Amino acid sequence: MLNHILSILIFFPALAAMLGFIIHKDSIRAYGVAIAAIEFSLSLWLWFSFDSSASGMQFMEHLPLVPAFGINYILGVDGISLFIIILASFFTMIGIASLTDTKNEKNMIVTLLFLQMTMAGVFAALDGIVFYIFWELSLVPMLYIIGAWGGPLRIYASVKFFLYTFAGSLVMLVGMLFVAYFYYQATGTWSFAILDWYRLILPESFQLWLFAAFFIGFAIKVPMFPFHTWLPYAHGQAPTIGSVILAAILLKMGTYAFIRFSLPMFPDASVFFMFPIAVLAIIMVIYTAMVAYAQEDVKQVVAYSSVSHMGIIILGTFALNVEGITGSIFLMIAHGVVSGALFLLVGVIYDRRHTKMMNEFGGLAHVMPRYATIFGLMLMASVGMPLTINFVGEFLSLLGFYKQSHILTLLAGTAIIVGAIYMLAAYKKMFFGEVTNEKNKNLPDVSKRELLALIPLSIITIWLGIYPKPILAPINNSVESIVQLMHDKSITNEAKTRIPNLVKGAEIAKTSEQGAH
Amino acid sequence: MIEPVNVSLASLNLMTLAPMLIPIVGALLILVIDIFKVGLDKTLYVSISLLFLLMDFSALLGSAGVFTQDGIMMGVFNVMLIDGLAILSQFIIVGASMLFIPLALTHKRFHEFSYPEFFALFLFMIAGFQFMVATDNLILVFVGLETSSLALYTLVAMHNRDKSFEAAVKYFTMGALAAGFFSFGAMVFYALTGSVEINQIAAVLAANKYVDIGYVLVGVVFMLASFGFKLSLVPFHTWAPDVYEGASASMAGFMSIVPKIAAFVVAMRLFEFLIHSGVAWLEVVLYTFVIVTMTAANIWALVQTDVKRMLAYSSVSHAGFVMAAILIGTTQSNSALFLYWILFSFTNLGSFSMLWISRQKHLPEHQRSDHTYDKFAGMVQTSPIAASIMGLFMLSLAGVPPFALFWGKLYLVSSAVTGGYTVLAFIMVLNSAIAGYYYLKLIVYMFMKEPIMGNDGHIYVANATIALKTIIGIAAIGTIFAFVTLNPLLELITAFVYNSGY
Amino acid sequence: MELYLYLALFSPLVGSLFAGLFGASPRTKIAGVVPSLLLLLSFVSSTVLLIYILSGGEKVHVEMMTWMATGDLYIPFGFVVDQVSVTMMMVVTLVSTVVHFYSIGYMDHDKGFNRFFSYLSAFVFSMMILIMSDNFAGLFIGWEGVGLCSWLLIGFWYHKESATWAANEAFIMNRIADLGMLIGIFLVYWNTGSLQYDHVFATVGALDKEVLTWMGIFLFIGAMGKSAQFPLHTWLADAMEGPTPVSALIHAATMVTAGVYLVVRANPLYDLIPNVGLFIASLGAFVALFAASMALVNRDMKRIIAYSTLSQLGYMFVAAGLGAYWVALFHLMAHAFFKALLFLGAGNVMHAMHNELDPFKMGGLRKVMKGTFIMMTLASVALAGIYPFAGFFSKDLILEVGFVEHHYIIYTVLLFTAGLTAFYSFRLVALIFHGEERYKLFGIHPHEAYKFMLVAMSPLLLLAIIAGSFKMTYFEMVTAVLPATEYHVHSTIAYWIMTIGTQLFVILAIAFAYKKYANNKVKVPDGTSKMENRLCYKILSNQYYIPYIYEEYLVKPYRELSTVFWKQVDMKVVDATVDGIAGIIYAGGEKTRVMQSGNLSTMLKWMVAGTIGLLSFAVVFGLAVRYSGEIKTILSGLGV
Amino acid sequence: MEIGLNHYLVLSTLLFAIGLIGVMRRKNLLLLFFATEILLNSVNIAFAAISHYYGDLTGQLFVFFVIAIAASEVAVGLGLLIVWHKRHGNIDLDHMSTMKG
Repeated sequence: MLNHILSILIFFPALAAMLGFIIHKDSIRAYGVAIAAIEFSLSLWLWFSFDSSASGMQFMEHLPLVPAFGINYILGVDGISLFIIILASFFTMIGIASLTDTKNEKNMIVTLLFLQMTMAGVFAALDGIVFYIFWELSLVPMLYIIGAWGGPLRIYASVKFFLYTFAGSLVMLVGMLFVAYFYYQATGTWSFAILDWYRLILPESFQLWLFAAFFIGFAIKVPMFPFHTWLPYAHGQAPTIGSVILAAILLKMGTYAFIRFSLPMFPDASVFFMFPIAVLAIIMVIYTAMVAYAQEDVKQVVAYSSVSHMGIIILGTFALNVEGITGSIFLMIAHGVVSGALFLLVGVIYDRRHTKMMNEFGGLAHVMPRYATIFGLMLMASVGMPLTINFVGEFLSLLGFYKQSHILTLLAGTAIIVGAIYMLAAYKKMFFGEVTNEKNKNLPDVSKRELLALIPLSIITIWLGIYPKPILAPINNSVESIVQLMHDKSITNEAKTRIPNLVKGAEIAKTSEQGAH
Repeated sequence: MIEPVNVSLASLNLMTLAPMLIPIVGALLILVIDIFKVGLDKTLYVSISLLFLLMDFSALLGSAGVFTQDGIMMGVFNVMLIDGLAILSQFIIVGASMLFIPLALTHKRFHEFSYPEFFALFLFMIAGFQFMVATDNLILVFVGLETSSLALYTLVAMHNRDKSFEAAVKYFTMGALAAGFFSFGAMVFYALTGSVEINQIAAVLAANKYVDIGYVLVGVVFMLASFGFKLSLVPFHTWAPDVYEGASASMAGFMSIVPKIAAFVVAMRLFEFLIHSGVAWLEVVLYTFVIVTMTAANIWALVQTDVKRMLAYSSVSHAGFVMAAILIGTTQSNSALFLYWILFSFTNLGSFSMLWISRQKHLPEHQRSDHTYDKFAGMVQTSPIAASIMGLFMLSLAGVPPFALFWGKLYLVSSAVTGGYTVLAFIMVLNSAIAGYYYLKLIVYMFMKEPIMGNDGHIYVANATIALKTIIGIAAIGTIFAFVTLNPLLELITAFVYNSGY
Repeated sequence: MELYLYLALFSPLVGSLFAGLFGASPRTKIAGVVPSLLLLLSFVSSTVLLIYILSGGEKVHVEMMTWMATGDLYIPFGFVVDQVSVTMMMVVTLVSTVVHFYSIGYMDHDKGFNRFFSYLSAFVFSMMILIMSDNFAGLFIGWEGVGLCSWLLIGFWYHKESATWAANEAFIMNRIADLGMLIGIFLVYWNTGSLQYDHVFATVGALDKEVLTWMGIFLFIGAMGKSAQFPLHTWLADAMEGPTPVSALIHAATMVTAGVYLVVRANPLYDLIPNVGLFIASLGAFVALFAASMALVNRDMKRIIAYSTLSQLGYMFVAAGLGAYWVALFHLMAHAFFKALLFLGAGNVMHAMHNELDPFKMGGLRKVMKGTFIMMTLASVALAGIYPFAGFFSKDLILEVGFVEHHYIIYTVLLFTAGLTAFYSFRLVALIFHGEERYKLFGIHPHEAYKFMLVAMSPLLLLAIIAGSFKMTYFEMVTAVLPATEYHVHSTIAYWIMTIGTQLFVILAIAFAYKKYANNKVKVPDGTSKMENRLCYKILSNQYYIPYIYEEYLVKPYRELSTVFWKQVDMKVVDATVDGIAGIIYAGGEKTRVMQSGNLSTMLKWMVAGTIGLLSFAVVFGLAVRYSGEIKTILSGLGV
Repeated sequence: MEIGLNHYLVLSTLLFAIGLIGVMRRKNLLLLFFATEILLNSVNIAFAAISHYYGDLTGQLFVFFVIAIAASEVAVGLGLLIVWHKRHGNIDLDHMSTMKG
């Protein structure tokens, strides 16, 4: 079974979703929770059987799909993808468990299970086309979730979300076709296998164009400034569960893809574009943080804060060294946990008041102390308080990028300031002061069901903040191999110097050799 | 004294005619039956048609077998040309027709199906298309083209509604003009080369090194205009939306697939040798046609309020998309054309069939057309499965993986990439993105809006019978599981196309 | 010894969690008593460690577990108890134990009693991490942790707008500085390859001077925030919105001195960059004077003490900047005792006066609050630096450092500031405890605090008096790790002149303060007196208009810019572009759909037009091919 | 003046042009059909001439097919026209635009 665990992880929820159609309405939630729990335990099992000391792909599966055109069904996980898969199944589980009364609950749960399939697929795929399939397919359930259960502007938001991402990824698809063609030219066979592509050394000019093509697809997904405007709408209109999964997992696809595709395939282009991208990332950090500060809707604050945090992730990725990339991957997980939790928290108050406007609230700390506490914890995690999960990622990402540019890191570091500004302002508006609005006087505190989702997230937030090693170590191993690959593949001198060589011995040997001459 | 013509039957190679003769025989049989007994049920005629089409299909399988062994066959005074293109396109023509003919078995009674002539004409039309693709000779192309077109005009008109007649008249008139263009084009080529066989024309033109390039281009212009009409390239497309709207949904679906593949094959035979001979003019013009057709049809589809009309424009856009294959002109692109069209036929037939089963006998008072978007609002609440299937077809048309059309797009765009048409590749995918909007619009209506017309969901399946449902099921399965058959299909198509010298 | 280390470190955490358990329940004494006792345990453990260190023990170094490890980066949770950290531990645990016990009385009637103790103990825990960590990252944990607790505690009365505002201000301002700190840490890591103090300070000598300078500057920026140095000082005065014990513990004794601690801790680094040191010292001297000047006219009891704290922090930085790290640390310690005492006394007064903070509305309280009166007077005496109180030993030493190091300007500034310190301290004492009982006008009936609160304060009182006598013991101890420079004015006569001169100057200032404010003529100012309308009074009482400038030129523009970014840029430019592209495409469809007029005649015309278009293009092309030779000649003639 | 191939071709082209103009200008369906007939027959002339010029029968073969097809076209066209006239009482193109956009 372990040989096919990835396929099981991907298709089990989809099959279960199909069966879900025949389950009776009343028991669908129990069914959904059960399926998601099984899925989650499977993903945990994956973790336990994962060899943390190995850096390569594990649990590889290989099945020819269209061999004539080099498309194969190849799966595998390494330290980079493993934890995002676990996170995805985790969020699906608590998302279904914490679902508050929704109309058409059955459709919702079935859709979520389909979404889980696509999420697992994206992160486990090792073939460009299979990756692309899941990548695109993930749009559909999310489109439905936003469009069917969203707010008043839901259709605009969902269509915008779909088309924007769709357009971007089509450009990326052309990029993939080019890479496959170059591979064909180099070897005489078609292949879309990512691991094959890794072996391809392209001239710098090709790399630049291809990098740009991939970049558009990924940047829209992330979303990077200036492609980010779909996100506030999507988040603003989506139901709680939609926002949670969107923020926690779907956005991570973009940053993950940068690490999976752009960096190892185009090391020289990565170096070439490092500074422009870093500038964009900094704009994301500062500008969106300021926009977040101006918001009146608490959910939009969290939405824009997501963009802001994604900026740090991008920055860490383009640090192009082990510290930065490891940090950015960790931050993906961290941001998933924290922003997911924040969206859940916003959902809690939305369920009670059916508004997300901050000026409707105030003094909630009096009436909902437990809620205020958990919100406070997540807030602190979001602003990167040490010993919370976010700090580890942000610290490592910035630390990594500092190696590349001091001044840009300084600018990006303002994240910790501007982040605190909007978050604290929002918290103050909602929780502090006297209860002025009559409607808020008798709000019930968080219920047991809500705690069911929030407590585990709080525990993870602190536990991984204090002891990130179980996650950090496997990530580190895989990242080291990628960085080494990039160093070995790079052509230009600049790339060779910017991307560290991890094989210390070789370097020493080389210098001594030079000394001998 | 003229020598008596002495022709051995073997040299005629009548085998090559067999696939065309079978539907003709079927059509005649239907007419004969009608002479003896009037008012037989349509199921009989459907079965007969299906039977003959099946026979046709097996005959094609036979030809395919021969082709794989012996290569290209000529027959009947070298008029017939059975190569890979002919066989593949005939497979598509006959296969799609087989899927189409059971759509006559509707729940509601429709005027045209009560006439046996409908089925006879249909089979004649199929034969016409088959002739069109299985020859190199412009005369036979013309005959095939007109046989099928005249039958098709009649079939459209037989739907017996005001709009159908209007559509038929429009289609017919423009078709007549196109026929004029075709014959004029053929005349120019004949004048230049003294031959009406495409390979002869190519040979003569190559031999005199295209000295009369200006006149060649005149011929090409008229051919382009003629096939532009058939393939609905902008600005020769204007009939398409009106005819699709006027015809019954099933007929519209048929029209979006079968006539076009026939025209594509002829266009491929006719234009590719010119492109390969370095006629830059044609390359520029085709490039323009491809882009304009894709884009313009897309933006017109955006603003439609009727689903069928939207699908009409979408078909136009798809035709433009596929036209790129002819422009690129590599083995990969030509294979991509067939692959794309096979996958497209499943999906498009499916989506038109979905419209067909939701077709009411009479147009309700407040409805301007049969299939407005409003009609589909909130469909998921009353008939979730139908809505899901329709959504599936829409996603496939939009090119969302892993559904059928995605693979076609993938391969076609890839051929653009390998053929060196980078910009074209990007324009193609961006057009797919624009197209996403109008397909999504239907999904939005079905899944995200509240029902507007206050119905119980019956209207979505008003016309449904087991037969129709089966066809839709086949289309749906074909759409979802396309990737399973993709590899053998691709290998087969590539081999056929390659061995035909394209 | 490791056991004691862990006890000292983690018992506050246990206390915090324990009190946190009661967070949502109504107040219960046990939530206050248990954390206090646990802190006592922590204090005792610290004492054990101190004795161990004093008796010549090796420093205690433990590595609990790995925190982060990736690439070459390795950060453990490591803790070290050496001479420096044990000093800080003693200060922190002692003051916090006192404050905890005191708070049991002070917060007696507060709804958030349990919560308060949870926060307070959490603060102590963070502070212990800060001082005990053996690496910069651990320091940063504590650094941010105390910031968080400070935020929680300043905003403890979250229903008050001013409190929450002050809390956010403090947090954000600290964050600005923390960025500097973070950058400093990055610099340290990329240049030394490690964040462990041992390793960093061992390799720091080999580094480029420029790198070291940047390192020193960025780390010091971090220190500036926590220690509220100019220009990041405004939060400290506003932080007085928090409960008074918090002010005593966090904003006087411990957290604000973290910056000094950092500089002391990083002494091997700062020793190498005397220029930065000089800058630190100069800034310290400036802040000392600057803060003292604002304290002169302020009418808020707690703010006066806060400015005094600020001023004293300036002294400490002077010492640290000039390389007299042990002196800085010594003053830090002495200051912690008397300043905490002063604050707790102020807390008693506030209690008595029903949270009235304006000393002009008090007066004559010595009759009802004898204990508090004595304590605050003695604490002020210590603050003023009168022999033989603690302040004399530590503060005069800093003056001597300035003199001996030949920084006479700094010396003069500090001397003058010492006079100001004495003046404002006793202005406060005089206004509160002497003169006419003005509070009666406001119908307040003051009463002395609980006896056990006074008892709790007494250790501080004792230390404020005698701490100076530990000077030599302390010196011998810390110089094991800090540079052991003794600062003596070489000429004995000069020394005596300086000492006695300083003392006289200070006493004169005190006398002046008493003369002006301890009489019965003091009125509650109503904005009409001549002094209040003077320009310099206005400048001082408005804190040099700095908060105003910040509000007007930083906060408001930021807010407005944010709105502009959202409403104008994001919605009207970025998003509008995206929607605009979609809109153009859609409008293109709407505009051109008339082409499909539905008229057969038009359709045919389109077809013919298309054909003719193609035809003309073909003709042009054909002609161009035929005459290509000629065209080329013409074009080349045109120079194309 | 001897009538050569070119004359036939020019005549054919002129007729074709007349046909095209007719196709564009006529609003009466019947006259429109006439125009299309002119189109086809103009081509016939050219085919016949070219066929003669080359001494090749293919062109004349084509002519016969064109004639046959033109005839069947007329049959279908007139059929449609009659039905339309029955239903609407006119054969004006301008009344034939219920579908558009």
